[in-house]
Amino acid sequence: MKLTGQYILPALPAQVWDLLTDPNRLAKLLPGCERLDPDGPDRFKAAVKFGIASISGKYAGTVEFAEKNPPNSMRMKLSGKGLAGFVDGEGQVELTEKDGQTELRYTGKAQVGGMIAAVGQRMIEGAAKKIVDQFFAAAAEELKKG
Amino acid sequence: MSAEIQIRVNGKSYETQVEPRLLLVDYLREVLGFTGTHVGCETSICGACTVLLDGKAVKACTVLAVQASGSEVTTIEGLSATAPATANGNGLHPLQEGFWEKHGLQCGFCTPGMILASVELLRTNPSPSQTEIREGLSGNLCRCTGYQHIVQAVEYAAKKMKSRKR
Amino acid sequence: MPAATRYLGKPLKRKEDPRLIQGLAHYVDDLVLPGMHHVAILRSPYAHAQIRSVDVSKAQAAPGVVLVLTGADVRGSIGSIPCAAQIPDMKAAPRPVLAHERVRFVGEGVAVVVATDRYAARDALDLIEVEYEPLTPVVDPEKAIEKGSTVLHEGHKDNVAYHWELEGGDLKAAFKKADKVIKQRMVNQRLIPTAMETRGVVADYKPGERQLTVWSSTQIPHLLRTQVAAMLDVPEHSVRVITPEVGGGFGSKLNIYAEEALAGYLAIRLGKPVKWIETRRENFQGTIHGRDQIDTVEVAFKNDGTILGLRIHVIADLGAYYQLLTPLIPTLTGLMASGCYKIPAIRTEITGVLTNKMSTDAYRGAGRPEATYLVERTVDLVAAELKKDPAEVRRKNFPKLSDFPYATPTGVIYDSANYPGSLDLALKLSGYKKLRQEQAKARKQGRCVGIGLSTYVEICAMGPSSAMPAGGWESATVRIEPSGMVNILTGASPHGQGQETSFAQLGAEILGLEPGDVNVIHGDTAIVPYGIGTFGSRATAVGGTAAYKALMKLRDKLAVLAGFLMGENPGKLVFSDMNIFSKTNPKKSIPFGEVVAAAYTAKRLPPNMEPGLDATTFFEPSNFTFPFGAHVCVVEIDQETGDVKLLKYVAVDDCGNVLNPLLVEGQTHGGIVQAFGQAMLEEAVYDEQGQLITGELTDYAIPRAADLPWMETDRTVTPSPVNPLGVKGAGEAGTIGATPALANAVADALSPFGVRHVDMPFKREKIWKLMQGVRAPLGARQDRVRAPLGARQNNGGRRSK
Amino acid sequence: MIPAQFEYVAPKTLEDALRLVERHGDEAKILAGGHSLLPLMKLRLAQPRYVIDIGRLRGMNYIREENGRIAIGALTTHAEIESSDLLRAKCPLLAETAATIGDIQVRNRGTLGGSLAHADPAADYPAAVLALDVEIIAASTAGTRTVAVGDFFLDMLTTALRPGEILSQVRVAPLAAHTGTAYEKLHQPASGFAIVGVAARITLGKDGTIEDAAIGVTGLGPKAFRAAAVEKELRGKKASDKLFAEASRHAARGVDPLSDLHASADYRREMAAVYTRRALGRAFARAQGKA
Repeated sequence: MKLTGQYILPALPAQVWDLLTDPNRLAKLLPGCERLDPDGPDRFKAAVKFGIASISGKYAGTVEFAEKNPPNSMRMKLSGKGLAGFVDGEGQVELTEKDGQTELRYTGKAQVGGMIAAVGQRMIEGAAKKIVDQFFAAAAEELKKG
Repeated sequence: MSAEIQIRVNGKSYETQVEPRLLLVDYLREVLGFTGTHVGCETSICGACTVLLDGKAVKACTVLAVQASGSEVTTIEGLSATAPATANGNGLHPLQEGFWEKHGLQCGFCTPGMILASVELLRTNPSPSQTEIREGLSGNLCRCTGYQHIVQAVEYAAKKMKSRKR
Repeated sequence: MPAATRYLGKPLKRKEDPRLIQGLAHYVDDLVLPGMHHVAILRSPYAHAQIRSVDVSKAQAAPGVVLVLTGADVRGSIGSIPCAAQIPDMKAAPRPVLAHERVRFVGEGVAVVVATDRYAARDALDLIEVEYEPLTPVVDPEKAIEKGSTVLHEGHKDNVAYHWELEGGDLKAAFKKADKVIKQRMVNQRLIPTAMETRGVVADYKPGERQLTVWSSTQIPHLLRTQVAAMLDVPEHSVRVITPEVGGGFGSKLNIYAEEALAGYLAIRLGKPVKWIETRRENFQGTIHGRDQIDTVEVAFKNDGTILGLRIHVIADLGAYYQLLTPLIPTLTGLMASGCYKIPAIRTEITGVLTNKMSTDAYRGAGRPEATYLVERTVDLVAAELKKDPAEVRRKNFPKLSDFPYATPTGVIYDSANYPGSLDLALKLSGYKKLRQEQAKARKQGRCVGIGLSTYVEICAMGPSSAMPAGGWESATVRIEPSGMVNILTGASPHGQGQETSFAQLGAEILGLEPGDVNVIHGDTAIVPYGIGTFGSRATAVGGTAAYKALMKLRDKLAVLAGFLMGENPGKLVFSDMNIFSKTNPKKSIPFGEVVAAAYTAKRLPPNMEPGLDATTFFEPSNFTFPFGAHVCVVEIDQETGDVKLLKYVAVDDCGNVLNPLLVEGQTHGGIVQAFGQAMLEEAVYDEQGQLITGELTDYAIPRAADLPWMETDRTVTPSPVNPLGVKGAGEAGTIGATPALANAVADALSPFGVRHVDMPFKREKIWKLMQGVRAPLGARQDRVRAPLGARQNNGGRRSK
Repeated sequence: MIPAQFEYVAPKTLEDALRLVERHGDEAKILAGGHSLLPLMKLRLAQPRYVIDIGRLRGMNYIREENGRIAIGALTTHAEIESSDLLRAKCPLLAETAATIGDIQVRNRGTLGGSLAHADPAADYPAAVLALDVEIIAASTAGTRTVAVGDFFLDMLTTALRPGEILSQVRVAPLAAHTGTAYEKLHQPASGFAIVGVAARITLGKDGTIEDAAIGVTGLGPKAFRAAAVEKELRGKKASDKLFAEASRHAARGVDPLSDLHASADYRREMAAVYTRRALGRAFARAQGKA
């Protein structure tokens, strides 16, 4: 599954960068994130309780940053595993300044396996979009707070 | 975690302590031993688990036994007037007869559900056209017959049931 | 077969039905044994991964759990899954019953839980912790054989399982002589057999008797016994396999599966009966798949439509491991590449490829639908290229009646046929000429209508033992009991085909009894002599013949005895109406029961006659049989949505003589509808990571009643010379003959859009896309009020009153 | 497929049910007919600690006229809606839509309230209730409130129902004069869900101009929506096949269609236009008193 999108975030790229790479603040933005603990350089262990309405489950996974080029671009790797299956995602995040705000573009691929792949076909893409939207909406909120 | 349920199945009452998560189809098959109700897909697509719940066809794989408490269930075993029917077929329900007469089954696995869904169909539409039969059975999959003989079996039963009423 | 018959060839109602229509039959899941435990299997969510660790401690401690085992725990105790197919230079790809070290497809078993309760077994699966290290999945078979691809199996240098070639005739000359050559790639997609009953096993071990009984939903009880005994390393005579009622197979139960050996192992180890019932998702992920070939065909032909040669290359996706016949199936495509045509030169080259998917194996038709599809599509391509009627191009290439038995360049000998006869009848029944006129009219009105033909031949009645990995004969024992009741024991264990009825008809006919007097027993290795099983449309032609021969042996013995008792020449007796009559003096007769009783009381027997009435035959056929037929259909495509509607279907099949036409009709209908499924709906889809995303019946569509029109079926009868019954077999004709007819109709419908070929399944979006960007070549506007073309939609014009 | 364990409660009155829903919060799921929730629980994608079975609540299963509107109890099954004479006469769109859901066995169990509250992006009802401008009544221990359907569907599987609320009733206005409705659906061949489903309602003026038009679309995006752009193109114009065809092209405007195994986003977008046109054509014919 390919994921692409763009968001305007109400802060300068440097501030957005700080937010995205600060595990403590990031943990608050990731939907359902219960814990985000360092696990090596630019790598974090995550415990996420994720749900949309009736569908919910706990996932254990990792978040990784690579090819960091502050405050312009980086690669983000996400992986999670739970009873319902696993999710692996990798994408490129680009930040550019636009009128004192940041335009964030991401392009990536996500792979879903296990039960959710076998039965969740018609929901997966919608769910992925929803999570990403939630994440950036939360990021925008956080940045507004300054 | 358990709940007490009271169900009438094929005319007989049962009171059982069950786990709330117990599916009606598992209750019928595994607790009461009515194994004529089959499990084919578990996703309420194939209709092999069709039973009559208070006279209406439902897919027993997607009903909890606790939901059926206080209700009346008819399975394939309870459909014939004198279950089991005699060797020459006396006592068979007209639909059972139709499936036999018209070779409406091969492996037989979908057949109980197919027959009970047909009971529902003829209850609401006693003289269905072939198109209506095909559409009325859209909740039941058969991999053997190609459906044509099933359509004829239902036609046979419809005719027979009408003539009986007269 | 006798000319005038009482039961044979008659549409008798089935004897097996009363129990099935009343819910009184017993499938595996209906069996309950005292103290029975339940088995659940944890399966890999990864297509390709290294297993780093498996922690079963939490599961083992869960309530109700009796035992949890991993692949490492059982690897020394249970042999790997057997493959009976041998192809020269084939690489080995055996599958362990539970994966250890590495998993190679989504759904491969990793650990097994035994619990006292089915729900508890399922709960415990969630408590097993497996750490996987994902490896690159190999999904696309064409990429799998490219250099540098990840290799599935240790010790292999690449993912090519084997190369197989078959060539007959002078191909070079054929292509040199040709006026034209067409090349076309065709994909025969991966299918999921989807028997309505999933697989299931119950196993019980009696330590005192050292007897393991395995109840399994299988098409091959005896082969299963031999193989399970070998996998568990126990003597074969200590294993008994029973097939209870089997809820459909279609080839998917013509196999030896991990769970059959596992259940046996667990029953022995625990000393408790165990039951494992496959879930539908397990069935989709872990029961064999069918087809999955990428075929490239080049055809050399003359301007008059004469086909001179075929060059075929097949890439066969075998999946990750071999099941029982996995590597063999594609070779049947090569064997049947001549279709029902006289093609002087044919070369087939097959590359078997290993990928991170479930194994492919025999699915209804098994290799022959692929052959028929590529040949029949090719004939239509030739017709389209030459702007000739496809019926004429077919006729042009049929062998003459005097050519039979006809030896193809692929090395098989077609037993008997009348291809023009079945084509003519199909054209007549369908009103083909008129259909073409109506099609032309419809096109002018802007409607997208297609007519499809297929003429097919299939190889059936598997078969002579020389051509079969585990023997091609079949057994039958006939026992006439002292009361005069007859038991026929057949090794061809059925699963819906109705042998209990058709073999009873045979017995009643031969012995002059009622079908109710003849009982058919099958599917119990402790009772029935060793048999091969029901598959490859063989049950009647091979199993039925075995029963016929055993019946004849007893009839002959009874005739001698009756003659002795009556003082009549045994050669001049007739068996009829429960009596044995003198041909010369019909008033002279003796009751059948009296003769039987005499055989058992043994007080007045002819000299040297043994008492009792019991005969066993192992029938070895001299050749395969080759049923054939012609199908015609009409489809209409909704240009706005791409939706393909089947409007009309006519099938003329020739399966030789028939024992019960009702059963043959049922087989034909079912086969056609399964072909419809392949053509229109079905496709097992793995994504690029090897996830099976058609994982349940909520995403894998099989035909429903409302998808189909009334099917008109008829038969011609060309008896087979291969067996004394003259039967050929009817189980697979539908899936073989119908798929190309449907595909040809869709290609015909799309031809005004410049489409030459489109791969199955004809899903709406795919068809819709082909019509986009092409200016509607047909009349402009779509009329929503449609005159019925070729009449008979769904209700077939036969509205009930 | 076996659900994980849960505690089961089957309240007898709505008041009891509301108290339970309030007490257990998001640890509880509400079970009506079970045809949305049980499949998820069997897959263990949903593992609620409590299941509150409202299927036994009395007085939640009805279709009746109240103050000039038709009130439908949340526990009314699809089959009951499909076969209701009252609905067939005065609000045929709901009956027509119900008849396209799943199969008869599913329609005998599944409920209107359950389906709406679940808000499956491919469910059929959402298109119809949007086109009908229904009101949704949500009950809680604090009383009831009315939610306009336009505010009800928020996102995939997400509605405006608040924690502690139970959808208790749907209210719909009877069909106005010179009004026609239709539901057209492209079904997913395996599950029967809507790849695209379009419900149309058209009211004609005396001169044949379109006085009002409402189009509900389901299956296309994460939630069902009103095709406002199509409606705008239609209002005040003289109905014709050409107008319907042109207006329908805007059916997917502003929506980012879903893409899955069964239909790409492009195909869904195109089919939204086709099915909108077809629904409009049929609704128009009915508004004229034909068909």
